[in-house]
Amino acid sequence: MNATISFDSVLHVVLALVGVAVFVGLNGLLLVYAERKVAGFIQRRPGPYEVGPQGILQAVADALKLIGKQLVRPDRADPLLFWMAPVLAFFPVLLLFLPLPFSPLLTGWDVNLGLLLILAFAGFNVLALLLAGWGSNNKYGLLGAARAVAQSVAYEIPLLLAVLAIAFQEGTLSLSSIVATQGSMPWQWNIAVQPLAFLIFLISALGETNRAPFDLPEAESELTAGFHTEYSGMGFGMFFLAEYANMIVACSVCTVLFLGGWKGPFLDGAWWFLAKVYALLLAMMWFRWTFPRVRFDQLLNLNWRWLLPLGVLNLLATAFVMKL
Amino acid sequence: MASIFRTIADLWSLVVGLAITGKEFCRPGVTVHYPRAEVTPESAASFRGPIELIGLDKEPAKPRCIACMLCVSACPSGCIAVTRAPAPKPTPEELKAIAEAEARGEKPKRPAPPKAPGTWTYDFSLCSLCGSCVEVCPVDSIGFSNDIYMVGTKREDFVFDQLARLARKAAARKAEPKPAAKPAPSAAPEAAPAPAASPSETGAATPASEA
Amino acid sequence: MHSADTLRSRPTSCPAASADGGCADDQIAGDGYTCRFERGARPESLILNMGPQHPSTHGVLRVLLELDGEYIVRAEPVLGYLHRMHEKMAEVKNPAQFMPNMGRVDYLHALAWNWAYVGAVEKLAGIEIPERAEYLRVITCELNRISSHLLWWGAYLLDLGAFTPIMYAFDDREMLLDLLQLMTGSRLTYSSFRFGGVYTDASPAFVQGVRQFVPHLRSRLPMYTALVTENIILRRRIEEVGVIPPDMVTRYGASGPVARGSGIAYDVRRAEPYSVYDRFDYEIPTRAEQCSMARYMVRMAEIEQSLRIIEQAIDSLPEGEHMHPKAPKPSFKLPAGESYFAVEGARGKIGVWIASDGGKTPYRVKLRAPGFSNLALFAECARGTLLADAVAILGSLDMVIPEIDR
Amino acid sequence: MTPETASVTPDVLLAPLDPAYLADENPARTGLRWSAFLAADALPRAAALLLEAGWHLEDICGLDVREGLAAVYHFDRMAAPGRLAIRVMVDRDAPMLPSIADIHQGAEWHERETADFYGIAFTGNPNPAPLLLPEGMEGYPLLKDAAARAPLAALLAVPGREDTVLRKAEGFTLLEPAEDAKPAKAAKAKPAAGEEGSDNA
Repeated sequence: MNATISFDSVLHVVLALVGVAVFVGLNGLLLVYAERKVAGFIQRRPGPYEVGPQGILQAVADALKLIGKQLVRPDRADPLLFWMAPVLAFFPVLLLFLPLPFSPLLTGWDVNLGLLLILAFAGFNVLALLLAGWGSNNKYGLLGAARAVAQSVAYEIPLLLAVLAIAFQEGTLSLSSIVATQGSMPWQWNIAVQPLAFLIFLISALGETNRAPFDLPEAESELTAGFHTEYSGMGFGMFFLAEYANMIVACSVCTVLFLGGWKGPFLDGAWWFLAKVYALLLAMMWFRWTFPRVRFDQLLNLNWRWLLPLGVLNLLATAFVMKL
Repeated sequence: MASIFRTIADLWSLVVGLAITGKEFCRPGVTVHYPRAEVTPESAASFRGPIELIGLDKEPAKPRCIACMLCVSACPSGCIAVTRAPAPKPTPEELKAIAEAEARGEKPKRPAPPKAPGTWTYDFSLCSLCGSCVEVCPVDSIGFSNDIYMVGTKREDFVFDQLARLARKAAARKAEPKPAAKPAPSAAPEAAPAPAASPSETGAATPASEA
Repeated sequence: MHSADTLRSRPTSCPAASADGGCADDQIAGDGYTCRFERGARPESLILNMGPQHPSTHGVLRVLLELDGEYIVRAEPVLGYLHRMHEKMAEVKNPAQFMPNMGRVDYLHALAWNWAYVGAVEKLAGIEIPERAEYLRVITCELNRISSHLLWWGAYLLDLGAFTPIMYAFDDREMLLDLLQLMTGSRLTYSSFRFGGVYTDASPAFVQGVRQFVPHLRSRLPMYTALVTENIILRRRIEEVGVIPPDMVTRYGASGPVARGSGIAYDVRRAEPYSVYDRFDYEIPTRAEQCSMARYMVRMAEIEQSLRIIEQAIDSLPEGEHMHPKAPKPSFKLPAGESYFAVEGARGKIGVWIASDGGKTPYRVKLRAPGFSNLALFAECARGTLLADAVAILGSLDMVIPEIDR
Repeated sequence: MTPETASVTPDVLLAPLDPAYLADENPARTGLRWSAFLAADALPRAAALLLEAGWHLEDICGLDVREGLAAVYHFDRMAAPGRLAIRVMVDRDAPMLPSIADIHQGAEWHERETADFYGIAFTGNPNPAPLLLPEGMEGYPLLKDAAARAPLAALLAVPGREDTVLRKAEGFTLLEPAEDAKPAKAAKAKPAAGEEGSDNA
């Protein structure tokens, strides 16, 4: 880390954190709305429609409702762990946005270990899910938490392997440098060089963010709501926001690593970055409303039997090519 | 090795699925958006909604019902309650005749109660819409309405005074065919435009005016 | 061996309950079923009450599970949350008055129950039915079977985590309900068969609607197959899961798609031919795999077979009355005697046994619900599977709780 | 189950159990193919023989009649359809029957249901808890008042049933019409039901 800690840089980070919080909040609303509209259109119904024109304020109304609701804690739940879990799920995610390069200028904290930072802080999420499941003293919650831990731990490995392949290739862990080395045209992006790593990353990201078809920690037809069975009001709201925030981070990292970040065929800028992130998010929603859920052992099998060996092979191949 | 290829082929099914949902995404919705769009009248026509009384051809505000009570006994849920209309008050001449008859020690000839219901209440909250009453009615005085969008906020909303309902409906129908013309100064006073009249008010819609 | 006394008194809510209703310390609090279940459980296992409010127990079924991790060591369904004592109601109402109940036993295939009861009464009282009514019964009952299978299909996919198929199924089902509304006046709890015929005659709109619907649904089925049946995730979820060997089918008296999914070509429409089913050309789909996928495939094939039956029936719909002129009045008295009438419902063999002493109301009516026997085998079938498999197995049995509890 | 066992009729199958009554019925009239009266203690043996021959249990119906309680077991075969009703009389004062749930596992729930409705105890049922009715509920809903009970014969032995009695033990009087069994009414209603009943058009 070469940045000397000055007042300026601290101010920059604080401002960035505020900006990120606003960004995450707004995106939470937007994505909830988008998710429901996508579901509606895929299922040939209008989706949210009544609150505001085309139901655009539905997410706001929902958020207000969640904020206004009483926070209920089950009688025998552990108060500390129970309330810590949603906080722990949500706030560390904000940090993950700091190193993301939205554009060459729009970066919260341009550190040369940005990738590492994201991967390190992403681990907090699983802790939060574990605490939520354990702390709520609910059997479904416990099963969900157990699933969450096994799933997160497993899927972090292929994720890392995919990321490592890019890091090998680029020789840096700074996200903005990774974008900088990619060209403007789609065939100059890393996805053209590393399609396998991209696929592994995408699937692992679905697993890491507990999105369908890998939404096993909360699989509602099996575990009612899994780890957040007992949460109401904003307790649930925080998990909800954290899930969407995690999705944005995962898609952002994917954009940076594989899709050329802020670069595009014309007019480079943050809007290219956002367009790619939202396209990936839409794809994630598309998956959710199309596929059935996998079974837990299949989820782990997919990881250990397919993604992990493929990731290692890919890494070896990358290393071999780089050596040449 | 073969299994690897098969797995890859299997994964194609996921792409096919995505293509289908993607295609459906672009097609227009199919839901009927209720307050803005309603089920077509043709579609509602065959719907068996809460039962209603059917009026006489000549006097649509008066039911064909002869208060035979067959529907009351046929109903599996006991949701129909009918009482006979009371006998009309004897006219002065009849009163005189009765008094004379009594004086003679004969059985006086009192005016017979009309073959018509005095009250006709129906509790839709108990009804299972089986149609037993419609089928047993000897004078075809009961039919299904096709009221699809009926709502209520309390149980009492679904206890209907059918005579009042019939009168309201008849009045509404009377007003309908000539909307341009000034509504006839209601032939019957109870046919006044009171669409949400309370049952008790319109209960007087069919006083035993036969006598 | 228990003495007669202890067996006659119903068990109290909890064998280990203290005076204030609480359980002993070493037992998890719960009602009698949980406490009884608790005994003999391994100390390290997890006792989980799945239901009565659970997204995939389809209503209010409760399943007590003993879990080792996510593996099911033991399962015990607990019924009765939707019990309405239809059999008692049958004893206090005359046959015509009991008919509305038949729309509410199995609300997904109400017309089959209509038919079972009407058939039993007609058999007992020797009531004849006009041919046109027989055809109309076949057509509406088969339409209803399709609507039941479509709803099952959507709900099953919901159990397996796919949210969209149920909406597509409802899209098609809505057309079916429109058609059935034309014939019966209702959209779900039909009470439209009558002793000696059917409630309404088929209108030209109905006949035309059915003719249009058959090719429409046929054209939709390939989409269902491509979206769901061939989906690799679905296949991996339900293939070789919940294997029910034929001997298990016999031991539990299971029927319908559960039996046919185990390779037993048993269908009441063939085994005890009733009405005019023997005039139509259709197949009894069976699968040899015995797993959940086999039951899935059987139901999907049955939709096609039902379409075939409807097509033939609507083409050969005879003219005539829809009610027999000598059909009895609703208040008629059942003659003394007994009769058992079985029909093939969407879930299997529906049987109605009526015993009458010639009084105003039947002396005893027994409703044989197919789901009751089908669900009974769940405990044995789910042993050793994963929790997610239990959901897949429950769904593949196609339960309708009101029918099971009656 | 082999094709040979599938063709064995219940009269041969149940012969070793010495049924008090066994009749060949007309399914067009009653939906039954055979009916039999068995002693309670012969029930498990009968169930085992039937299972071996490929029969499955359809349902168990309790019945409250003047002679006591009764249970009717309906069996059917998938390979060669035909319904068999096995009737067993139960003592009203000590209503007990042996359970067949260890043979036909599906019987467990049917027995528990019958226990709920009639208070018949099935000894040997693996889980004799209430099935459909709540725990601790008083009374048995399908039991009838003494005045409302009909004799068994009024239900099962109406004239014109056209069943061929294959076996009848000495002293088996359950199906003899009782004096006050309203036979006139039954007889009047029956002729309307011709050979071509409702069951096959």
